Amino acid sequence: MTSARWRSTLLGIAAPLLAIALAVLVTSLVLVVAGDPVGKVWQTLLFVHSKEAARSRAVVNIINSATVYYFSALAVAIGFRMRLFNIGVEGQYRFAAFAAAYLGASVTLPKPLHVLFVLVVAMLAGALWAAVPALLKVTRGVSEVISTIMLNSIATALVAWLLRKASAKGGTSLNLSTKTLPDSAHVGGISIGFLDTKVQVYGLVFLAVVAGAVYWFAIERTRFGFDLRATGRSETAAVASGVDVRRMVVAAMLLSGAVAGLVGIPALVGTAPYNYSLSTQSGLGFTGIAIALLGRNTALGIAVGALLWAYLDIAANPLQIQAGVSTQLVTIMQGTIVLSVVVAYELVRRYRVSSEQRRVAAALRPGPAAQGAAA
Amino acid sequence: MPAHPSPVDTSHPVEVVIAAAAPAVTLRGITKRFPGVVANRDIDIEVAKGTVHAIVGENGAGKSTLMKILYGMQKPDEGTIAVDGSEVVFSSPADAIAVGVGMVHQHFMLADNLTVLENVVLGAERLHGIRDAARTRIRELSTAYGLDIEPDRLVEELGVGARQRVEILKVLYRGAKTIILDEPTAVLVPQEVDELFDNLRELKSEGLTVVFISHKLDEVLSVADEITVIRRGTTVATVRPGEVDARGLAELMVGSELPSPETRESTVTDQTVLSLEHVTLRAADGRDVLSEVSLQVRRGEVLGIAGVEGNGQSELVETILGIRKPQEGTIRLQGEDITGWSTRRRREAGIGYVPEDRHRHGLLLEAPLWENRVLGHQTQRPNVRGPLLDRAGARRDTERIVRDYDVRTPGIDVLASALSGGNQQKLIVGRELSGEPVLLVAAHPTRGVDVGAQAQIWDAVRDARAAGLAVLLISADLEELIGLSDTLQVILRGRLVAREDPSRVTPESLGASMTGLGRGEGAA
Amino acid sequence: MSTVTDIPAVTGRPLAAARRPAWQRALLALVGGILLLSVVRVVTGADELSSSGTLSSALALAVPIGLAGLGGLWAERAGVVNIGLEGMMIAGTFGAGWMGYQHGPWLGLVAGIVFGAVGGLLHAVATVTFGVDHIISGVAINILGLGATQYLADRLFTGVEGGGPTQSPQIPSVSTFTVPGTGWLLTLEKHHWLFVSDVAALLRALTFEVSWFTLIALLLVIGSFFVLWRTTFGLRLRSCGEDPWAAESLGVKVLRYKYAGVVASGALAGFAGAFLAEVAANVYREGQTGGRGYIGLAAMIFGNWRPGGLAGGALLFGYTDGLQFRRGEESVHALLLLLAAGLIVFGVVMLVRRRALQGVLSLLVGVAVLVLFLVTDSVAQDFISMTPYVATLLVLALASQRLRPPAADGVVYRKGEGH
Amino acid sequence: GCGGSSSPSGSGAGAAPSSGSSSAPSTAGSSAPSSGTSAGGDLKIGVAYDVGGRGDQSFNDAAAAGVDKFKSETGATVQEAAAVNGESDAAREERLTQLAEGGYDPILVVGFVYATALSKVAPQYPDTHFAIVDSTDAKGANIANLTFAEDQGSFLVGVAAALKSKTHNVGFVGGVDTPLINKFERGFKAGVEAGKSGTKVQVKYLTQPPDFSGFGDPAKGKTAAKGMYDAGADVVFQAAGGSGAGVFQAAAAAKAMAIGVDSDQAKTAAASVKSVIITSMLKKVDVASYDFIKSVADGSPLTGEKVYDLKAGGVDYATTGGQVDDIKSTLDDYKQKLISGAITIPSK
Ligand SMILES: Nc1ncnc2c1ncn2[C@@H]1O[C@H](COP(=O)(O)OP(=O)(O)OP(=O)(O)O)[C@@H](O)[C@H]1O
Ligand SMILES: Nc1ncnc2c1ncn2[C@@H]1O[C@H](COP(=O)(O)OP(=O)(O)OP(=O)(O)O)[C@@H](O)[C@H]1O
Ligand SMILES: [Mg+2]
Ligand SMILES: [Mg+2]
Repeated sequence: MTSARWRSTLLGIAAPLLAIALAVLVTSLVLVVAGDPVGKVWQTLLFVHSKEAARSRAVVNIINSATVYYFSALAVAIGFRMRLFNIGVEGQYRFAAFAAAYLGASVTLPKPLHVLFVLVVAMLAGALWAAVPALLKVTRGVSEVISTIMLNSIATALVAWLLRKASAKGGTSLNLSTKTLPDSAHVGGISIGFLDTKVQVYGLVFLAVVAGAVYWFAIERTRFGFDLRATGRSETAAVASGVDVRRMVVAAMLLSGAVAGLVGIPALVGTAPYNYSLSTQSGLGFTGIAIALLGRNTALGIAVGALLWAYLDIAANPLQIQAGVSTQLVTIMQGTIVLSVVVAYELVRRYRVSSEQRRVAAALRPGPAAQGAAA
Repeated sequence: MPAHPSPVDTSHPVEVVIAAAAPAVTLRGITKRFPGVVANRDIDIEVAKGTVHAIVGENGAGKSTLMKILYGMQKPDEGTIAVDGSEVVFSSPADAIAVGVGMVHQHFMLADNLTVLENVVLGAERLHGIRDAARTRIRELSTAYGLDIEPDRLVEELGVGARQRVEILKVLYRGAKTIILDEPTAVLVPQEVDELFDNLRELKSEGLTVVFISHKLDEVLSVADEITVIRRGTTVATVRPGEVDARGLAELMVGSELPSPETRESTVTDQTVLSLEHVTLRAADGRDVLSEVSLQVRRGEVLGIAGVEGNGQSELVETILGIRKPQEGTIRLQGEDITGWSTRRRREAGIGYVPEDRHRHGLLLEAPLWENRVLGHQTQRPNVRGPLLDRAGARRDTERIVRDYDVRTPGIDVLASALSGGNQQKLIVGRELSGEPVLLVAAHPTRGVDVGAQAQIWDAVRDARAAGLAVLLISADLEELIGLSDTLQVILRGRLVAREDPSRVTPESLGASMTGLGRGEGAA
Repeated sequence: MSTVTDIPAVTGRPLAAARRPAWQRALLALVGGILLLSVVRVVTGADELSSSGTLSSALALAVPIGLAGLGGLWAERAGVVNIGLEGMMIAGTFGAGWMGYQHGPWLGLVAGIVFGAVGGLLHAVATVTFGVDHIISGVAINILGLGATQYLADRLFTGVEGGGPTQSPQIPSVSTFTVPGTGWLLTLEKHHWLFVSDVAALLRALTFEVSWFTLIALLLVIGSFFVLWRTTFGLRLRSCGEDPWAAESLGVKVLRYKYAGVVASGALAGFAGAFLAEVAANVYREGQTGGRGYIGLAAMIFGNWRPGGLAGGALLFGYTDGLQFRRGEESVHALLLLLAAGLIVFGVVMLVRRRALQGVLSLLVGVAVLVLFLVTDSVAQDFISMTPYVATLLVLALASQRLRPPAADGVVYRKGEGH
Repeated sequence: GCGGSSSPSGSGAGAAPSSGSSSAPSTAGSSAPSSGTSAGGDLKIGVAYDVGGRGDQSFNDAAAAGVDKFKSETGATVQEAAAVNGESDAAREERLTQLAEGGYDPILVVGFVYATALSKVAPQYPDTHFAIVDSTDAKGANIANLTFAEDQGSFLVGVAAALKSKTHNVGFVGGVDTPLINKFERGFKAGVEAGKSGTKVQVKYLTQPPDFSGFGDPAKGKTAAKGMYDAGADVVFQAAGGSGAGVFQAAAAAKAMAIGVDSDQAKTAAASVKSVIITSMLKKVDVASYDFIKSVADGSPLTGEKVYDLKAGGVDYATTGGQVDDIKSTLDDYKQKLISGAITIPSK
């Protein structure tokens, strides 16, 4: 048994390693074909020649980016676990970030409450925006794929309009932004002692960790999670087992939207300029889909995926500045990694099956004791 | 070409008498391994031309796997296949079809959203095209073999019997000379079985060869010319019907007695557990699917519902389970009106459910066995504690079910999809009888289950009934229905049309009243 | 026991034979639609609602979406979900730009198709050969399509006269055709008569300066229907999307058909890209697809995985999208009347069917929209850009949706491992 | 990002600017060996572009042209990096930090989206000279804010449009509905009103932020312009970046007039549409960037707000093709009035 366990751990590690090897190979090939400096690129990507300070900054930036990605991917994963395809995280988080920034700046509250208020507003707003496709699906049977795609664009127009109405900017500024959140709504950053940098990790990184833990627990250990997964695996069987699928659709969508609402918050309350503006990060919802899939919709897998993604994003700058290679290489690598990971898992799966068959064949030889259906 | 058995083969207890002509099919030394399981081990079978050759064996014995190998769907790890005396290697069913082998799978191989015509011509378009010529040919075949198939219907509109006939038509359309039927009778009523057997005899008389799998041993004895018994993946005997009776065959298979479904003494009480009052269910287009159904099941009673498939049984079951909401009428459980209750609440109140389609309604095929133990009992001990799953409790109880119901599996962490059909069924029955249900709604509880396991399931149902369980039983196996039921009702086109006394009715007369021809006492 | 004979059978539906054939229903819907639109146009005086300009814009905007949707159709009918349409479309715009500026629009089209097909091939290798989850592969292809074309554009267009890392040099125009002797249609249209002028406008949009690519695209819709529903090849391909194990059991080489479907899908998405680069514009431009691949996917679902339906979805989107560019404030305002009418009718229908909540809600919203229409006389710029998205959602919400995706759509199929 | 865009978020933009970008080898990040010897030859210039970067045929390119000009005169070293679509402030900050850390000085920052990042980075490198194009949001002793009076330039082409229009109906196509492009619109409208009172102005923005695809979607540009021409306009001014090509196409198809933006597009647009471009609103980012670098090289670095308006020669209208020659005197009249302050354009 122990040797079998060994084998399975080994195979478990084999898949990601194989994936990375594949991705490195393909990317190097692209570089060679395009005539870019392969060695230099890899050295840059691994921060080989970077200054200590740059490396430290990179670590912090990776953690920060990953935090944001994590919420987004988690939001997507909640839907995926029951085969609900929420492409609308993009619209949900932007709507929520705006609402939280705007309402957060218009109330006066003591410190911890104010932060809580911002978080609650964000989650409610995200859930509200997600409620539309949920209700359309359960009452009118509208596919959530269509409705969320449409609602992303509607959110864009709506938020653009609201932002124009609410903008505190004026004069010569060419930006639009909500009012700055007061100090009481800020969440201080965390300095990591041994890292030589002034850049700080978002205070809300803990919220991401908590969200991941709650997600894992809720999905794997609770009745609700069981119902959710059962619905994803077989809707018909879930219905027969007493799951109210419509209610699950609404619940999953609202939860997904609430988590999506958090996507914009770490940056909003964690760093200047503490507002929502035209330069606020966009596109996170789509990144979330890729990362959720990369992480196979598990809490830990998504965390690894988010860190990897963030790492490549962060590497884009030195790649341009130090290696002189266009940043699109990073996009190509990200795409390649997503494919490599899944292909690697499939190859390992096939290997596992065939080696299992060989094992059975070998076990059969000794004698009639090993006969039979159960091996 | 080795048309005769190799001298190495001496393991057959009963030697096959080899006909003068080359056998239709010869399988030699077939071995097939799956992860964790050896499905076939060194199998030897020879099927003579123009005969009906039956293959019997326990659930998971490896019958379906063997047939899939013969049909080119799976590659054997070892061994050879010869058709008409010449050795062949199949890399896909196309190769098998090309040498005249056709197969009817038990889990229908039909695309629901395509028409009968499309399903039939698929892959054989070169014969008569895909339009009028093909339609004509299908009508011809349908008439010639009395299959009663309308080519332009969507398959999803067909009942199981009709689907079975479409499957047979598919094989005939391709002009197969050797036809494999994997449990073709499991879903048929006796009349349909008879018709099928008439067809088989007709095919045989035209020189075709039929390979036939079934768990119903008397059927096998009545139709087969030769019977091969498979146990635990390997051939243990080949016999002729005259040489052995059902009991002997069962002993060859499992080494146990042929059980009977008869219920001994009545345990019926006068406490009503389930009652339906004038329940009417309408389809989306406004037609009645169930009309004015009233019935009662009492503690300790098994109420059997007889009927040809597609007459509202599924809808009745789903209405009782709360999956469908009736437009009119009341449903009561132990006196309480549960008409408005959700499925979850009904199941919590003690309704167990063995669904007719285990793959769609009974299992999470991609989940391990222990999670399947939880399914349908997500709110009950030992699966959960409050809102949390109790993994240890669920696992322990799954192991109990595997032990008590003899589910043949390498462990409780394998996926449900890796179990053979019969073993999946045993798991479901075990699960639904756990946790002391007050009512069991069972649709075809022993479908596809071997004789040994069937007996275990019957015993389990009887024991639970004696302990006060009320059972609503739906089955296409009329022996089972008559044997287990305390009361029998016949459903026809959504209505309960007759009440029969199980102690007096015969399968034949019951079958007649199911098709609306028989005479019984009128019932509302 | 004599009562049973007159009870209808439970299985089986009301026979389809009682209904009109599909083309008749489509024609009826078309005439009804035009009439309705015409009435609203006359009532509101918003002539752009059915001007030939609006309709030809609608067509031009609908073609790339429809082609992408058609791409989705081919893949999903073969059982492979293709969310990578956007990436394949991007590849198509690049191919068209790269080949088109050097060798003219027709070779550009070929290159666009080939580039899209390469994307499809990659998707096929991942999903069919390696059994990778279809969504993952599609997402990866979208990322790769974006990254690879940007990388290549940077390499190939930089320093070329008129080109740069984000755009190709100018591509020569695709020629158009005009049916001769149809000038009177314009005259008729200008009269703004009820129905007659609208039909004239429609005919003019279809006969005046129509790009050859548009014509090919229309033929592809019809051709796809013919190939998928009327040929052996199509039957086999669809069977792979409905039940690959059944198909396999009849000797259909499922993998081969899945490959064919997915590669064709990529080719069609590539065509969509080429259309964007060569007809809708005259250059390849980074980001030019602007999410149209996703909209195409939505159109395909909207159209219930059928060519006619998806064409309808694409046209609806194209029409409402085009309308916002045609005196949008006024035209979209006129649409409000249409919407109010739709909601009120829907509300009444729901009430008749005794679905009180939905009925009342719909009536209330309908009346509110009507009031909004009456008290305002234009829609603010800010909201006009939402028109196609809101319209699509509303149509979906009001139309009863009986979606029927191919039964094995998105299911990972492995040879010989069916249940 | 999938539904997003990849277009300049900073400015409505046009084709390649006049000064020398097409001749310069424009591989991002190239650091050509110094050949010149004049003052500034040892300068290490850092440039952070907005999305699209060098070669976007838009205002990034205009900035690049100024840098190239300086480089060819002096042989200075140049290090460039471009923004990624929809990225975070942290990513922008990191880009600027890397340039500053690498010893690049001066550092030219293109686009208002960098404002937040710059206001964090600049104080950390007090000895480095920064300039930001199109923003006054980031202030500091070592920051120059290079902004343009786009409204003034747009005013002039607005006058031209009004005078050239025979239908008294003109159009404005904005790429993305941002304050920057709104500024073009305001100036244009005021100019049209001044040129011929009562002239109708149709306005359409292609997308709403943060969907910046409106700067790179010629299909939408074409549809919008066609709609305007069909509705009676005969001149359309585009401030829509890459989408502008579609506007020109529509103009050519309608045999009507169009006005370019940022650079002299009658020179750089495709041959088939050159003749429809009667003038262009020039926004001379190349001049501003050159000026800034030069000021650092000369030892008197620019800081604070520097507005490139008509007076400073930062904006203007183009005369290529001679189609506005007949009204040149009127236009120049207005130019003087704008410079003198006799005419002001409302800022809202
Ligand atoms: N594709 C597969 N992967 C793994 N195991 C399989 C597969 N197919 C069959 N098996 C296993 O092989 C054994 C034989 O299965 P098979 O279906 O041939 O049995 P059977 O005789 O048809 O049983 P039943 O009477 O229940 O239909 C079973 O233990 C089954 O679990
Ligand atoms: N890919 C697979 N992985 C694991 N198990 C599989 C796989 N394919 C089939 N099986 C299982 O192996 C068994 C053999 O499959 P088969 O189609 O022959 O069903 P069957 O034994 O005929 O079932 P039934 O008794 O209901 O007719 C089935 O129970 C099936 O679920
Ligand atoms: Mg079997
Ligand atoms: Mg079986």
